[in-house]
Amino acid sequence: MQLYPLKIVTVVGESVIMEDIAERGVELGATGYTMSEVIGHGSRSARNVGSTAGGAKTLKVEFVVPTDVATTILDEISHEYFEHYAIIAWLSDVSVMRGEQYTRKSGG
Amino acid sequence: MQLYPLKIVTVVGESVIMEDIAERGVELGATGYTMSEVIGHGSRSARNVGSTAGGAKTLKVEFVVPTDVATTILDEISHEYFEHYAIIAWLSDVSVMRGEQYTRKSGG
Amino acid sequence: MQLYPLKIVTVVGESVIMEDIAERGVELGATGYTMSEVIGHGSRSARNVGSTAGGAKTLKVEFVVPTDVATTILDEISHEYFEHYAIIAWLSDVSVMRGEQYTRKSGG
Amino acid sequence: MMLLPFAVAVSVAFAVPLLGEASADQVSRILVSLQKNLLTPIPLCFLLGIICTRIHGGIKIPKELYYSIAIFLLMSIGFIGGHELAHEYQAHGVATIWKPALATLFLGCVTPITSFVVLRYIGGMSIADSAGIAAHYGSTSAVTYAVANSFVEQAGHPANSFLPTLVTLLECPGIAIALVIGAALSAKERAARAAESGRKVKESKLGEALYEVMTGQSIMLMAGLLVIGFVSTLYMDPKGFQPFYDFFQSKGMLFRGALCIFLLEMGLVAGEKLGDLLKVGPFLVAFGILIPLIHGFLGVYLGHMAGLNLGGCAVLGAIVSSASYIAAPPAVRLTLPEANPTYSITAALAITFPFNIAFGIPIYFEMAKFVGAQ
Amino acid sequence: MMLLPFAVAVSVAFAVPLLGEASADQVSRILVSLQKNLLTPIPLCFLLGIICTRIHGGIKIPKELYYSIAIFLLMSIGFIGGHELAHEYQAHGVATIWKPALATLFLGCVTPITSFVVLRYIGGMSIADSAGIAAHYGSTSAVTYAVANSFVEQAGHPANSFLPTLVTLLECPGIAIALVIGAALSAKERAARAAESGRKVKESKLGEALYEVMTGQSIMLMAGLLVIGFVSTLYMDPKGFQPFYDFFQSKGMLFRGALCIFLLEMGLVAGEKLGDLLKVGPFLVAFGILIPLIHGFLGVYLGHMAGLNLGGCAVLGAIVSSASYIAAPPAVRLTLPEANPTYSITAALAITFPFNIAFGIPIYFEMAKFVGAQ
Amino acid sequence: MMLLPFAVAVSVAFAVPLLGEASADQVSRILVSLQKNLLTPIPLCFLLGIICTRIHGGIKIPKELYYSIAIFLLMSIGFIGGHELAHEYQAHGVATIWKPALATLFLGCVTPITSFVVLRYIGGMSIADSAGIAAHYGSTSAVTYAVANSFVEQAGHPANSFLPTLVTLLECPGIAIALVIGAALSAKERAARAAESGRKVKESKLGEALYEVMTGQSIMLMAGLLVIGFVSTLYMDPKGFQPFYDFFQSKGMLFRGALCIFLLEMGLVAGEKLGDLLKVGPFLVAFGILIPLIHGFLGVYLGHMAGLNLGGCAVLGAIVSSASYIAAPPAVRLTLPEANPTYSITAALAITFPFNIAFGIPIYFEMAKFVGAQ
Ligand SMILES: Nc1ncnc2c1ncn2[C@@H]1O[C@H](COP(=O)(O)O)[C@@H](O)[C@H]1O
Ligand SMILES: Nc1ncnc2c1ncn2[C@@H]1O[C@H](COP(=O)(O)O)[C@@H](O)[C@H]1O
Ligand SMILES: Nc1ncnc2c1ncn2[C@@H]1O[C@H](COP(=O)(O)O)[C@@H](O)[C@H]1O
Ligand code: NA
Ligand code: NA
Ligand code: NA
Repeated sequence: MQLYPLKIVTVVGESVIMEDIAERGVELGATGYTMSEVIGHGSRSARNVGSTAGGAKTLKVEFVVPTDVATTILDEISHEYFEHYAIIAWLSDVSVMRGEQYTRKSGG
Repeated sequence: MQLYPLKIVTVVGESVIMEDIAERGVELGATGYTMSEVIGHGSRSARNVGSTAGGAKTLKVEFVVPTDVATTILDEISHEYFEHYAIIAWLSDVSVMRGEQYTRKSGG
Repeated sequence: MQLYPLKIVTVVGESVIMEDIAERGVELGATGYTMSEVIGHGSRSARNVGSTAGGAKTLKVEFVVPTDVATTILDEISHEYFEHYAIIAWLSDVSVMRGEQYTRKSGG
Repeated sequence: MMLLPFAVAVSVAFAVPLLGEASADQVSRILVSLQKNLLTPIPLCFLLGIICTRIHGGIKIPKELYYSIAIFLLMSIGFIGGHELAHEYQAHGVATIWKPALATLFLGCVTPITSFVVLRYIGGMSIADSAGIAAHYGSTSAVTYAVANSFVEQAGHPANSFLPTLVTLLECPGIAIALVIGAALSAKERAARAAESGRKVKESKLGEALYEVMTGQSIMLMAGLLVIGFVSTLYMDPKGFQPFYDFFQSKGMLFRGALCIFLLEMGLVAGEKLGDLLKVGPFLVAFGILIPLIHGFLGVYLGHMAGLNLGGCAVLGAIVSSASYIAAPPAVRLTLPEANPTYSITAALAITFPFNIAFGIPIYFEMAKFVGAQ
Repeated sequence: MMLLPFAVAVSVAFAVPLLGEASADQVSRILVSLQKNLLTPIPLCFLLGIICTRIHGGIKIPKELYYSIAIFLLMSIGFIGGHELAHEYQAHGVATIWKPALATLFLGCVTPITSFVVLRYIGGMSIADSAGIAAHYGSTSAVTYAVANSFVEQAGHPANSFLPTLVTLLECPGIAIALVIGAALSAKERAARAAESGRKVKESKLGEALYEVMTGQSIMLMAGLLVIGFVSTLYMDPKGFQPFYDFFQSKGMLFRGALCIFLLEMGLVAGEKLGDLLKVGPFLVAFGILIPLIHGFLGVYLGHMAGLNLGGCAVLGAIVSSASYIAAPPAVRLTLPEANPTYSITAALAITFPFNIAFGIPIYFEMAKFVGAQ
Repeated sequence: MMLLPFAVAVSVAFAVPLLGEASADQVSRILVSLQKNLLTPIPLCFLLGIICTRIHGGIKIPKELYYSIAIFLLMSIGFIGGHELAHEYQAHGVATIWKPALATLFLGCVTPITSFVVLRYIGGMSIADSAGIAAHYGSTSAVTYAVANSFVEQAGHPANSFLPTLVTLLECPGIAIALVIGAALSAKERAARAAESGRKVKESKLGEALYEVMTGQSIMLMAGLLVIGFVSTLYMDPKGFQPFYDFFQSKGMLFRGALCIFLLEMGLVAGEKLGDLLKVGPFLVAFGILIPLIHGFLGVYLGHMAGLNLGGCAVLGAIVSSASYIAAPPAVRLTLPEANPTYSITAALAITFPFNIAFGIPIYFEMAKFVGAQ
């Protein structure tokens, strides 16, 4: 079994933008993503219009990617969404099983 | 884009106490939290009264915080809840986008 | 409060196999697991038969375990499931509160 | 309190025939009653749930459906309760209601105490466990009410119209009393332990937990809709009121059908808890069957004294005997964390609830005939 | 547009009696109407929801139940709308419908503009906030329609059969117009800011957002089921059609009952937003009450001109006055991210919606009588 | 097996008119039947779902609602089935039932084999893919049953009362037989591959998967409620039984209404799978239309031999022709992981299901007339 050092980019934010972000991540080089519904509380979470009747909709999306793709994704999010939307994003180190196949576009 | 080294405290436990824990984390210095519903299995998970009819309710909560706040939160949880409740908690390292704004009360 | 260095094995995959994997993890030495429902997109996610009417069912399962158990679990998954099923798995480092109790079978 | 020995005697007298040693007539009456009850969709759905879990079958009720049905049942009980109460009130003022209400409150105060005493001093359980279980048996189960009410209606003896009001009254006091007993008696222990560990005594969550019980979903929905049903019965014209009545009325198809699905899910869960019967031991199994019989008889008897009709006595018996498994568990978990929830939940859900659904309700009905209710 | 001052005057005249300074007769008529409306299950469930949130009570409606009810209500409005439209069409062709339809489209274009002008030039709010709120008030709320429709039915004056068609027409234009205004006026600002930051101007999401509004759940379900109801009324034999009619028909128990649970959840949410009333300030509170009165009167008046009956005028008033809180918020959030959603959602959900449910609908009904609708 | 060529011939004869080359009379009869079927809410809701997905519209049915409706439909089919079976049994014992039951079991064994043979030897697909798809077509779709049953009722020819019992019988055997074929034929391949990789042969999950099919949600709910409906029909008094009947009965509004919402969701999903039609290629598209016609005719013919009435033959044809998309997929995925689920699910859900809903059911109805069923 080969373990491959990669990064995980985790983004948590209001629902209106998270599908865009997931697709953007794939465009920028991620081979996929894993998304889940969470309940979020933060400094700007009142902005989340998902929280009208029917419940708080905050989404978390994770991308397993090489370092350069991680940086590109974070950069994009930081510039496009951070100012006006309730969002948080972070990077962590992981060792991925058969990880070479998640580096598809890493040269981009 | 600035990445800022911070900690994530992750707590997974039975539902009756998790809202308290989330609020306590904010009192102790976290600027927010991200909570999600999970299905848990552990040594004491039978204690989870959420698992009466209507389904297993275990919750996970994550705090992105500076090291000192992380320690304080874990300390509190360890003393207040670990003995009697089904709960697990861990700490990991992350690099947070525009992370300086999640250090609000870190001096406390 | 004692923090104990352990690993987290995270597995994300199609629903038909994830309960097996959770049980297998416990057999191989994990003291428990935390599972959650996610929405997954990857190179093989079309294989996920959960995605017939009723919605996409991808599951994520996390095991907090010592290094050797982590390796055993990943090895097993890599050989038993990776070929035919939509699945991704990774390893990360964590410091676990009162972590000694999650090492039950670590000698195995 | 001098009723208790009497209640025990009668309960046993009623339990005994079940074991096959009584007059042929009584046995056959009870058996007919049992069959009438057992071979109907509601208990059969419960049984299907148990069977499915035991054979690892694949039925999965989404928990949102379960919660939705719970909401509907509670609203329905409240709304129709308020509607009937309005009629009763218009006809008789509070004349017919105040005595049963008092009796119910009295039973809400007595049953947690009898439970606690039996568990602690006969069963030798810990303070926390005894108080925790007592909190469950001091409160009530709205679904047991719904099933009992269906039973007496099908038997042609509908209960007095204000029974839902009594369910609402019975929800809280028992939990409160048991938790206060538990907190008071275990305060010393805690203090000692805290001193030892060198940390300050944790503030108890008792107040918070009690507030949560009193403003919990069950009470808010039942009492809230009771008021709504009452007010709109008084002020709306009947034609406008009709569709709401049709939606909520308990004789209707929606209520019974929803109960079937609900009981199916409860069977699925009870089936899982059956595995815990060995863990909780024979004392708790006996407790989960005998205490309901005793409390049930108390309910039937006091109900009769307070003027309830045959159906009303039987239903009051059923709700007094039943144990809460929705409001009580989280309150106990927060206030008495040392208590082991496996005990209380197994007793309430895997012993008393099925016992009541299958055997208890027809027995309370026979008890009600026995005390002379009509 | 010359209607506006007139509308303002009449609205105020209708609002004033509420403050207690009008002719005894008018006051008492309105009060009776209010009581008839207020003491019914639908607004009372809304109130229960608000109370529950304010006292931190435990009612939790699973969001899947809420969404399911929303789906049912939208399908129901559409299906019955299509059915009635088919009858109307068979009887009169488009003769009775085209005028009200035009009036509705006209109102859908005017109301976002009046809202924007008031917010920007009287309220002094930012372009983004003004346009964002205007998008909400330019669209409509299907639940307000459902409640208004129930009200006029209970009052014995059912609305014209094609009102659901008008709801569908009113959903989109207002959002589109407000967003276009907002995008156009703020384009300059954005360009300047982008230049400053040295990054290229983000492409606006306007087109995408408008497409999402026009193919959103509300429109797809209402318009889709409208067509289905229309077609199957024309082609099915009535006996086969009956069960579908029974399931969806708005007079029936399912629709009213579902509305109760829906309003309960809306009360729970509105209760939370009440805390934001202080944040949004007195101007927005006044706006959230007065603009609906003005738009409501416009709706009633133009509805009357277009030949609607008494119930129809009142319902048109209600839907024109109401603010969207389902389709508009995400569209605004995507297109005008600088707008603070707390303003628009608090106004729509915590001010205008409760105002309409409790007071607005009976007032529009009186307005409709006042303009002579029958 | 000698029936097969005949079945093929007749099926084609029935398929051909659709292509416009048959006697005017037959064509017009089928067209009327089609219109009667197509312009009704159930297929129209399916169509709405497809359209919505194709234009990226916003309809979202919460999956909990979908599951809840599935549970209701299965319980309902079972319960009413049991009720009718009890009447049939009381009137005729097993005299009328055993032949259709045997015919159904026979069809459950034949259809997976015909499917496998066609896929493997005509289509040249892999063993795993052939067996996987065969498992889907050997089983049945309860929703197709429900729609077919609605169709024949609306056509004034209700099916024999014990058809739901036949649905239950048809669920499992086909899956079991196909999986056993697949496992047996691919065992050698696996062994070779395992030897190569140097790891021991994985134990097959066949036993486990078959057990999961036989105790899966569909079977447990349908068979369980069938027994419950049977028993309570025999033992309850009719008045007490009525509300349960009203809740579950398939003629009623709840069942039809729930079907509409269910089909809407299925349309949403089928719309997505339409994109995969290109991937699966023309052979599978033809297979997904022609095999149902052949199996459908076999069902109609044997049903007629076994004494079913006109509606009954048509419904048996529909369920035999239909492909499972609930029970089969996970069983196949576990047992034959090399099979590509895109093939089987696209065929079952995006080809055969819509074909049956829109065209198949009226065609089986005409076939039933053709073979002389009454
Ligand atoms: N300190 C934190 N720890 C964990 N999650 C956070 C934190 N702050 C914010 N979040 C998450 O990020 C979302 C947006 O945060 P904000 O932009 O601060 O409103 C919230 O809804 C939370 O889910
Ligand atoms: N080894 C483990 N790995 C991952 N999650 C665990 C583990 N042990 C326990 N958990 C989680 O922590 C919760 C409480 O665990 P416990 O206190 O052991 O019953 C469980 O419900 C699981 O969700
Ligand atoms: N690059 C990725 N980042 C995060 N999650 C992924 C990634 N690739 C795949 N996944 C997850 O793993 C599951 C299976 O992936 P796959 O085997 O590539 O179809 C998907 O459904 C996703 O939830
Ligand atoms: Na009790
Ligand atoms: Na409006
Ligand atoms: Na089949």
